[in-house]
Amino acid sequence: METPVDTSQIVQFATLNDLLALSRANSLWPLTFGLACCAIEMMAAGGPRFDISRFGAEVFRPSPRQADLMIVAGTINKKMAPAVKTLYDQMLEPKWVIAMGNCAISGGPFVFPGQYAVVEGVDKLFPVDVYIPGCPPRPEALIEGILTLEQKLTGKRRWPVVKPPQ
Amino acid sequence: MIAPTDIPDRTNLQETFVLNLGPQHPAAHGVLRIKMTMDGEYVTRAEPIPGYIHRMHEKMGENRTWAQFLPNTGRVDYLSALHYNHAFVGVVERAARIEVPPRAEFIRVITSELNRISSHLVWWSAYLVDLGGFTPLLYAFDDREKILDLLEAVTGSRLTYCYFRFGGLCNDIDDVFITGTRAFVTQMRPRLKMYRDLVTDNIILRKRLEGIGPISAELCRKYGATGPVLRGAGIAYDVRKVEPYSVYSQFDFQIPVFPEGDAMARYRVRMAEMEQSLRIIEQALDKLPAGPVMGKVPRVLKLPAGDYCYAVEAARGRHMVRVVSDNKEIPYRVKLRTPSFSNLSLYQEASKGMILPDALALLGSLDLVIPDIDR
Amino acid sequence: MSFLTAEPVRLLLALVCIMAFVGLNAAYLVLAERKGAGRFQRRPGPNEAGYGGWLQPVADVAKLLSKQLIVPPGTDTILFRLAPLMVISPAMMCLAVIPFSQTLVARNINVGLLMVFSFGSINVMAIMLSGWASRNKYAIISAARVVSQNVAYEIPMLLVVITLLMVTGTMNLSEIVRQQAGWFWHWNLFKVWVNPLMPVTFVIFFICMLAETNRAPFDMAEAESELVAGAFTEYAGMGFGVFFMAEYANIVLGCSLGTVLFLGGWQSPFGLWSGVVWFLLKLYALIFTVIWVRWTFPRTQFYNLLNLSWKILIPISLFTLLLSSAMIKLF
Amino acid sequence: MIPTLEQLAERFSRLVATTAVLPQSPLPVTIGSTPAVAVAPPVAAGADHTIAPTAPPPPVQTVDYSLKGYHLDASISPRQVVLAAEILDQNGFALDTITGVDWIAQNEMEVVYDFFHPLSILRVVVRTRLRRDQPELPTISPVFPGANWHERETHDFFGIRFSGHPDLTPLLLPEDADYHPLRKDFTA
Repeated sequence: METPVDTSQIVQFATLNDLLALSRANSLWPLTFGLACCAIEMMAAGGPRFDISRFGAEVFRPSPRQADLMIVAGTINKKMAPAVKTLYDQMLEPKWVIAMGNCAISGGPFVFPGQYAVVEGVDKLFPVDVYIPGCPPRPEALIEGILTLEQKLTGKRRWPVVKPPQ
Repeated sequence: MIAPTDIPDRTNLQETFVLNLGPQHPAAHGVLRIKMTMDGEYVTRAEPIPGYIHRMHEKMGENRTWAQFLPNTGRVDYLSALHYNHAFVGVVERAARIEVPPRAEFIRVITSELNRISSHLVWWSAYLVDLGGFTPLLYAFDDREKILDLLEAVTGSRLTYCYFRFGGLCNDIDDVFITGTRAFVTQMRPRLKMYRDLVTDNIILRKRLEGIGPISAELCRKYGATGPVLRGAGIAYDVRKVEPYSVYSQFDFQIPVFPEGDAMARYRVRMAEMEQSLRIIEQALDKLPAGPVMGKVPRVLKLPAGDYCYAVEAARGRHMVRVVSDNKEIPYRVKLRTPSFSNLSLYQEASKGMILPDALALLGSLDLVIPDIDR
Repeated sequence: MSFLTAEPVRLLLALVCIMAFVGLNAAYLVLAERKGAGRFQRRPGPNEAGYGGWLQPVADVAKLLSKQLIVPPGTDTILFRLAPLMVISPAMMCLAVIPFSQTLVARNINVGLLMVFSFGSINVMAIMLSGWASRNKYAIISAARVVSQNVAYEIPMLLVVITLLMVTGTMNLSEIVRQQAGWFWHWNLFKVWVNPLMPVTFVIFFICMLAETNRAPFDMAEAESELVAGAFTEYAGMGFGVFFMAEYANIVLGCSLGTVLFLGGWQSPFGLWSGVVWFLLKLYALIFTVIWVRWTFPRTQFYNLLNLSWKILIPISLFTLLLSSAMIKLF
Repeated sequence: MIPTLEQLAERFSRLVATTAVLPQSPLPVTIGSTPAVAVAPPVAAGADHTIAPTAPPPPVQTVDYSLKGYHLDASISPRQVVLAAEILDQNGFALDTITGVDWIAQNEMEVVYDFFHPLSILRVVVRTRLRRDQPELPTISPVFPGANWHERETHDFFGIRFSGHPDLTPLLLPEDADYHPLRKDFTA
């Protein structure tokens, strides 16, 4: 029996793929989905001072079918976890996940011996592309997370990284 | 506008369906779930199902020292974190009989009132989004950023503050904060007037809200609803006046009361409260005494056995902390009585027979923060 | 080049042009809306994709085209796929009879106005189908709303147009524009000596146009905070993109119609240099107003919406109709 | 409408002095000690109070608001909570909260009802104690409909059953939760 040929090595749409990646990176529509405190900072990131619309990411879609990006902004508890998983499954490929805040990364401050309610990190449920630490992260951090995700898609960094002065 | 009495009684019809609103829904303000039994667009029964963001705050209280629980309070109702800080430090100070320097109390009032304004601004913007007007959100967040700049400079965080300490504050305020706050107060007054002219007096908004979701004072009492919900029903109940805590008794301010009990009354209460908060901030800045901001606190804090209560007026209503101590370093029991919990519990009764958009207008007018319900 | 004048070729060319016009307009009106919203809300709006954000629609369309295509389980597959086509094609058909200038009209027919209104009504059915086919409760509520809303607003709209027809005496859109030649007071909007309520009819027309295109403050179909995404909740990728495009195509159509009927079409306001530029200027001014209204007002409540139509707009438009006929009879 | 503290204290003293319960009370007898006054002593009485009190403090006492945060502290029998709620309802009180405390050392559960008056500064705490292995008491949700959710929450966290409650399903915990996390012997 022949092994199937890996066509991706033979047939490539390099330019088209690059263009698609560029398009997707410039049009990340997030799901309107706030869980807790971080959701307020997510709203603030859409506000006039930070304005994620500059990167084409302000089109918050309430329906998971139309969203490309799930920003998990807040604590996920065990009652909520099936709903979050369903939302992720309802989103269509290609889709990305940003874990915003410590709770979404690891359960954050709500993890202690004997805890009974919190899912310790959204990556226990589905794969995560970018983690944004903070409790809650500042809106700038969310923008940085989106830029990082764009870098992951296109391989190029949109703005040079600003190194904080030592 | 259709008065609720015009709506035919449809509760006995059989052709209903269940609309599962949430836990992810734009009007749910987070993860509230409402199981709505609908007859067409009429809501025959709306049962809120909270618990999707239950974060074990009360269990955590029994797992850590008094001081270690303080950051948790800022995350219960993240929009009015300082009030929750205040309630918890208040109950510990009451139990341990810690004296708080007057300067600290004044700064607590100033920062709390700033926090109240920012909380109401978020409510206002989110409510207008519920009602389909998106632009006010951006204006309100613009103003809110100014408050956050001020508060961030003294507290170190933008949202989930942990600024108050047992016996005082962790930082004193500086002149930059004082001048900045004064500038903010003068900036905010014309903005509030602009919001009144542009949004509150808009005919579409008034038609949308007037007479919608009537909640009587008796219903509020039976369900323990407080805050703007109760004041929008005509009862001048405000913990700052009725059970004065901190130095609130030294200020001259009014409690906005609107007797109509509809969504518009609750709306107007909150808009008027922002103006009153500005007044309090101005007076507190004028009267601000000099001195230390931290009192004498024992190194190892043990509360005498017994139970203690402390109530504050949070942005959403009466917030009470009840702690039970057994003379140890960690609390025996911490109970957080949160306003959103009681305010939401009357929703099932108040929303009967409304149509869906009105039911959501009522839900938004209760000003819910979901972790505040679920804790 | 004589084959270009052959009628079928000309028609084909015109159709391609219209499709390009609708497509480009839809894409760039979305950008204009997003940039405009940014202006109204004190923020820059999309400005990173390309110079000043000009490539934003390209990115959006490419992304939507490359999204996974699904038909959710339990839906009516045929209707689900048909609905987006049905919503966009009537708008394109209607643009075929809109005269952009004296010569720039795909098909100058005598019953142009009638055709616009008959095709325009298909739009409602398409949204209803999408709501029905989606097998989603929010979608079906939205579909029911759209139908009652459109039925309610079709009536005052038609009454207003009949009033206008009495004044013009023709259904040929080019002819209607030609009658408005001269200075701007010859536009139907200002013909107060024919009917003193002419400006009122234009306002009614504009309100009805907003309601018919499901734009804020009458966006009952896609009431985000109530019905998630309304009839389009289950649509993804380009299926949703087509609905998005159709919304803007319908706005273009409605505003074109308003321009032709009331604002003198391609006629310049002072009788000189008439041409397509004037048509586009008036068209985009109207579209800008539509965007402006959306970002200024909150959504109306559904019953207020119906009350507005049945209790206010229809009586007023009936009165204007009566007045118009009386004035024409008397003078 | 606004009662004075003395009137209330007197009214509650009369309540605890009797063994009156609601005649239609559906509560099965679960309490060990029959006379109502002799229910287990309240926890919080004074500053000198310890966990194992030597002399039981009076069941109804007025306390210093500035020290405790409430004015009247009434310890009553579990079967009298509906009567107590009715007294407070008639006097215009509103329900603040209901909560439980797990006194595992004494093998008891305490249920604490907080009330506030919307028109005056008057806070009343009503508390009652139950046997830990059989925590059951009547619901006050017919008197205060708002108690519905508070009782469901208390049932979630402590497993205290409120007999006659219309819907004692988990409120904050998942629908299928069978654990009571705020019990002191709870392990995840």
